[in-house]
Amino acid sequence: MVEAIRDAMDVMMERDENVVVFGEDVGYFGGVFRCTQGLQAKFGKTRCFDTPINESGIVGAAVGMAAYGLRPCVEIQFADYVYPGYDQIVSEAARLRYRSNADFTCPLVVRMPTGGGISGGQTHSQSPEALFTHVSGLKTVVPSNPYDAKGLLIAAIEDPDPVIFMEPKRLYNGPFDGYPGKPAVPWSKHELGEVPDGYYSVPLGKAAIRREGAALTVLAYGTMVYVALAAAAETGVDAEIIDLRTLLPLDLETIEASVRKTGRCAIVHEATLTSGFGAELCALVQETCFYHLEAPIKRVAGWDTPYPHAQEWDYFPGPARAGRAFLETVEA
Amino acid sequence: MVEAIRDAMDVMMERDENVVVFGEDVGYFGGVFRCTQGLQAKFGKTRCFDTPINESGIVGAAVGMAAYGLRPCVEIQFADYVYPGYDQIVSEAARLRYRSNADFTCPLVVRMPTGGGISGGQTHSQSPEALFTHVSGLKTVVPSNPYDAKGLLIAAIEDPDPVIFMEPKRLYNGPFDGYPGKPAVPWSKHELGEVPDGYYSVPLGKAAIRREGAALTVLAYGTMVYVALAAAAETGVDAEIIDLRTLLPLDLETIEASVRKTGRCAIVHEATLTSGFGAELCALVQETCFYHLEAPIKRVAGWDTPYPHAQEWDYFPGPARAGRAFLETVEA
Amino acid sequence: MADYAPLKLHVPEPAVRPGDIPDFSNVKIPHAGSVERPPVDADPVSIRGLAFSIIRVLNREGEAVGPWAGLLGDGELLEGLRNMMTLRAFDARMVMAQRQGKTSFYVQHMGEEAVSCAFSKTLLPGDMNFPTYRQAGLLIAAGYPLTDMMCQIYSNERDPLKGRQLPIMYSSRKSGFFSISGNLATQYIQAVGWAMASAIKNDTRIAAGWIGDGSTAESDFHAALVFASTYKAPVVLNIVNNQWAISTFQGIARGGSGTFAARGLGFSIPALRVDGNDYLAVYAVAKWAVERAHRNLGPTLIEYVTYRVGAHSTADDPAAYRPKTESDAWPLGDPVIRLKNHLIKKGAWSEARHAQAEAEILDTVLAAQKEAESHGTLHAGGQPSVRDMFEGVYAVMPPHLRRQRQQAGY
Amino acid sequence: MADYAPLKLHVPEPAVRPGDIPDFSNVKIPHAGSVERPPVDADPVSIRGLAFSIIRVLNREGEAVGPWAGLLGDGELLEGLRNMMTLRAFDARMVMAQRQGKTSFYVQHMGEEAVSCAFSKTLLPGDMNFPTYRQAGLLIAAGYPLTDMMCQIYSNERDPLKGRQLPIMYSSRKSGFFSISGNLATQYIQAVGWAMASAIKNDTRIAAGWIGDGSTAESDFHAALVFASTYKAPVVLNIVNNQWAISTFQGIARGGSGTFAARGLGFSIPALRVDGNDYLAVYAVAKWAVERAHRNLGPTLIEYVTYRVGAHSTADDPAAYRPKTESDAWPLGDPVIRLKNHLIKKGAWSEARHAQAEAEILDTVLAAQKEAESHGTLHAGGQPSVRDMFEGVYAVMPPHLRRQRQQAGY
Ligand SMILES: Cc1ncc(C[n+]2csc(CCOP(=O)(O)OP(=O)(O)O)c2C)c(N)n1
Ligand SMILES: Cc1ncc(C[n+]2csc(CCOP(=O)(O)OP(=O)(O)O)c2C)c(N)n1
Ligand SMILES: [Mg+2]
Ligand SMILES: [Mg+2]
Repeated sequence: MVEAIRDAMDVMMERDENVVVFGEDVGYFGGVFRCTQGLQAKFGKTRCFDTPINESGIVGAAVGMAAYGLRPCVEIQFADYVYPGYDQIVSEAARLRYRSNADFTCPLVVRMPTGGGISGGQTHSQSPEALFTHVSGLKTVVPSNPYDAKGLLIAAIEDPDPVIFMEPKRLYNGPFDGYPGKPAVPWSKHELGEVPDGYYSVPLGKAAIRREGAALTVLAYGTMVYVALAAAAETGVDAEIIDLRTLLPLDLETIEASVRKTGRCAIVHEATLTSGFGAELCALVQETCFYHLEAPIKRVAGWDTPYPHAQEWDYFPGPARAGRAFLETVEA
Repeated sequence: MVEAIRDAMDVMMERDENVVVFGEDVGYFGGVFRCTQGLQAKFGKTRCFDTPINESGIVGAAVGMAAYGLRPCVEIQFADYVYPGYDQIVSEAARLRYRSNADFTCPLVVRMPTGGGISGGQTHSQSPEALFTHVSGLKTVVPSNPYDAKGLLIAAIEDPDPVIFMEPKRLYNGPFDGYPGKPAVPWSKHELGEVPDGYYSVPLGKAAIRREGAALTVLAYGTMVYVALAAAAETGVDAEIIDLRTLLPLDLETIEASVRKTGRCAIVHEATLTSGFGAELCALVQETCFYHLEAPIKRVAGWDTPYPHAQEWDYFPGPARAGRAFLETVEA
Repeated sequence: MADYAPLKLHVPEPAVRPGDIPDFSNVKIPHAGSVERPPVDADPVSIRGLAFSIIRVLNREGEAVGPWAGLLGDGELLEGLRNMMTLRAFDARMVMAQRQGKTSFYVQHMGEEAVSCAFSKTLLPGDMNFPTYRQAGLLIAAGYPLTDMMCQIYSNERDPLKGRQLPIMYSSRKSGFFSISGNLATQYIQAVGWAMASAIKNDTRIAAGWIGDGSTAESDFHAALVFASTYKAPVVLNIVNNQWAISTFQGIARGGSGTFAARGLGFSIPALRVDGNDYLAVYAVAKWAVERAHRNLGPTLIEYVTYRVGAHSTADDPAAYRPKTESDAWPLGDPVIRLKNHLIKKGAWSEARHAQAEAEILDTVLAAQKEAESHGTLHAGGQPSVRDMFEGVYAVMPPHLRRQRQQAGY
Repeated sequence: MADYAPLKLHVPEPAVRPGDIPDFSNVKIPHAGSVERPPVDADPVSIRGLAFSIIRVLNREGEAVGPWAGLLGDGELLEGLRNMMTLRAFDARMVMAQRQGKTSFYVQHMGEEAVSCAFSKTLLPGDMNFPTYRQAGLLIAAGYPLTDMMCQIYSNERDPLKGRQLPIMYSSRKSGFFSISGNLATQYIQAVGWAMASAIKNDTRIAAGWIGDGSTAESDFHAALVFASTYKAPVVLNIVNNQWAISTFQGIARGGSGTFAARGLGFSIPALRVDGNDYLAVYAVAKWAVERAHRNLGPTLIEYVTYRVGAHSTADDPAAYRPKTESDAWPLGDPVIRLKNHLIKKGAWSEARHAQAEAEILDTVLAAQKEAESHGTLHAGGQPSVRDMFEGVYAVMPPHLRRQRQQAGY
């Protein structure tokens, strides 16, 4: 998925000279996850460069650049470190179009590796997507595979508004279903690991159904798509697994159609449960599908603790926890 | 309510010399809403003082002081300006106890005026409570009247962990039910406006039932408690109105008991709808009371736009909107 | 071991408080014309002293003296005077309008008019300001229509910002005036980013950042200085030191450093301090910095030493935290009177023409106000529509907002 | 009008990259003993030069010279040497343990041992460090048990932090070592807050903040300097300039200012630059600053000029961004060898005793490691419990967490 993300930036830097890429360690070195490797060599150091370690500065400078007319695509080294830049995202990027009545706009992408499963402890594992979905003016995207990652990132860079682009870092090198002990599968062995050359885009705001099913609708995104697939396989629950891809704007139509069909719904995310994005999904599903629901909607999520180091696999909502919830939901 | 809040700090500064109060304009001037008026004169300028305008500095310094053994109670001038201090709250205050295994702790209160209804536009009207309820390690409190404000703030200052204390600024000078045209009612005319002298506390984590009812459970907090009361009166819906007071930890027991009884639930908050705290409430209610629910849970909330200036009363979820939702819920 | 005395916390206090006699004897004011004027490409280290002095052009006799004088002709000075007078008249009307309930909020410039009015004239078309709420002079001097400003203040049907923003949070790309945020200091680093963008594109346009004394304490001030210093961004970083941040005197933000310009020293950014109530000095120093930026020599930091004569905004009363007569004691005088006296001294102006100009300007402002009010005020007459509240959150309205708009009945 | 040449963005680059020949000719190194030693209450303005020099004590011949020399006796120096050697041995074992999969992550100190080991000795009991992840020398020099450190690194059943934190994010209030966060720069302003608290309580304890060169760009660095300057907080603000921030050379964070110590000038905070590879110089300068703090004279900023010899952490390989032999070319030498040579020169030490000490220290470290491993490593042996994951989020577990713990089966 690293190559797909890099490729998206490469393609867009080639097509549009207003696209610039910067962040901590993204220039010469190519980023700690190597997502920008080669871009400085190819496009020069005024199009791809290292910044001082100041997330507010990175986003704030990008807001100014976007207002000028560039299309910055910046990297926050880990989602866990976005908070110093949160004010610039929430108070500035998200509201610039609105408050100026489009006199100034902010076509900006903020990329950040998200999620756990890499022994990263509490400061390299967080999934703060709900802190962005609450903010009017932002779009929030979480790809689950290389094909989507490239297409969605291209769409995000082309979008006229600020987009938070969260990259599940545990998926950088292959799909991951929650079993750290199993041999790693590279993307090259996966159908969605194939990434076409050149330009294409995956529209923001459209979900994808990863598994059709009749017994239960599962809403997931990022790494949890694979956890949900594994849980469905293990439990034998005939789940319809929806990969949301974009959290905001949300593809409620696809969700609604599925829940109306299955009558049951479970939601899986890695972020902390309380006030996580699952809460919004749950609220929307019960608002729109109340009379079709045959069982309570279940949320499977990270516990309401910081992300621990030693207990990572007790924290991580893996297939066992998801499967249990699926069974409880279909049996309820 | 201003006096009640000031009184709480006064009482605690008197009882415990480790309580210190600071923030922008809180010293000599006594705060832009006058919540700290007189404290510097009474306790001296090392116990109550003005700070540089740097919200990260205010919270960060307070974290250091709390780790030392003080009990800082700091003011963020408006909740809209908490974002520069968000990293210190989320990454530091909230996690200090956990990450150090209680080697260091963070008994800290962050007070902030919240909510709209004062023609404050997008930067003096926000209700960002959901950005705190998602963060493990924090407690979040929203009082709705002077009695509670004093008792809850005292409990917050005494609490061994960081507490976000959000003061609905539209309630500072009296209850407000959403009708800006009606003559203002002062707290002195309201039963909960009476504040006993001296020390007392209202425990964190306990809701209060403001109106008993059989037809519908309404979950509200802050200003929305009065909006809900007005909506119930206007529509004649026999609503049980629960004032949550503390959002986290939440008094789920009281909520559950009520919804089991009424079979219907509506939630009212001023914050932007999507990923607001109402989503979590909705998720919890449907998880715990699914088989008792006779209608979809409705959320009445601020729209998913920044808080506008001219259209304030179209944005504000007033009694008309709430009443419509109540009727729809009981008639569904 | 612990043979040290107990520690004590130092909490800075202003020299005087309500009831005291105002005292500015600690403000050291060099003679007009006494401060050197280095070349724009001077080594920042060699001009460190400029961060601790005050560059002044107009002396007590109303003459323009010294190496920073002589840049502006009479026509330009008269225009400057007119702009400052317009801003002052505009302020007076809008403060009154707020009191009359025609709007919710206003911020005036009394005493600080020279800063934004003179600065505006140093920029080239296309250059971009990132202002705070106290630089409306930039708009007025750039010829932005007073009526449009007032329509924004009234949040009426002609409000260019559709009622979405707090009064005075103008935006005008055309006039080189970036959308005001209301969040302090955020725009300072954005100015640097905008300037970096211009340099990336090999453009010739430059940016100007604006911040108040109190707001230099904000962290984005640091971000701006770090980025500006590292990438040598073509930006002028302005600090308006009007001595107060709401109720808080400048000593709380400044700490031990004596001046705000000093902050530049840590970054080797040339830092100059200027008499902010001296139209000629402001123009000269700003021009110097703007020239540096246009010549790709990098950022400059300027501290304008001035005084906030009025309240912070219509929401406060300064009598609660400073002596009522403090503004009269301010040793740098009034910018309008000083420029007026200079022009009279030069024979280019007279008391009579000044009185006449005042009347004309008031007429112009009143006419603009009448026109603006014909389109409504905050609670009366023409209003922005509720639809406008839902528009513009995104370029294309997403489904959930469309649903909400429908729910709202629009 | 636009007769200006197109602007260009300046993006700083290190002098050399992989494949180039290392070159530190731009690092100006004053002779040992050549920099003045002002009184601790000197006017910060009068000592601005110290922010642009390098205070050094040990000369090439291994002698301690100049006004900053003479503070430490042989016993103290030998203890310092032992601490640095212990830290180095500890690092080597833990880097290996990480490679062996016994833990997930490690950060070593190679080349920078003098900074934290010497600093530690200048503090009094009760003083509090707010360290980054690269100051384990503070713990070792304070006598914190190696085994406890290792148990934390292994996240095992004896981990004092119960497996919750990333390896090396130690916490020890008793040893004056504040809980490490992992978020850069946040602890700098916390150190100032802690120091303010001590001053508020009329205590005698002081604080020390720690930050890396790259992290000075973070905004909390500014918050710390503003608060420290305003309230004259009794705090020592340490900047460890080890030339690199992961792959980013110090020029990106530093910008045009030449040094990091220069940042203090903007706040009138005394700022000193010191040879970070010279145990005696580090001790002397730190002691000066600690003395200032204890005497209520306010904050001091110190830049330790050193070099990160190893990788940033076990997660990167510096060969990708700098010449492999760059560390050999570093002109300030190795702190262990320099102190060893000094002691030999003084006749207090010998090659043989050094070799023997090395062996002893290795034994001690190995014994500690064996003991630690008997309590488990990250994926084997004794583990912290899952209950521990749910504990300590709050002082008292709230109902929702209790429910979650039960759901998890604990
Ligand atoms: C982030 C943030 N914090 C606090 C405020 C509230 N506030 C508005 S203006 C002001 C004082 C600013 O003072 P200064 O920078 O000196 O500017 P001046 O008003 O004097 O022009 C404060 C604290 C804000 N708008 N934004
Ligand atoms: C807020 C934040 N942003 C980014 C990071 C990722 N990060 C960890 S260490 C580091 C480099 C720090 O360099 P420096 O301050 O020079 O310290 P050194 O590692 O050299 O000791 C970065 C960018 C982080 N931990 N926190
Ligand atoms: Mg000011
Ligand atoms: Mg470094």
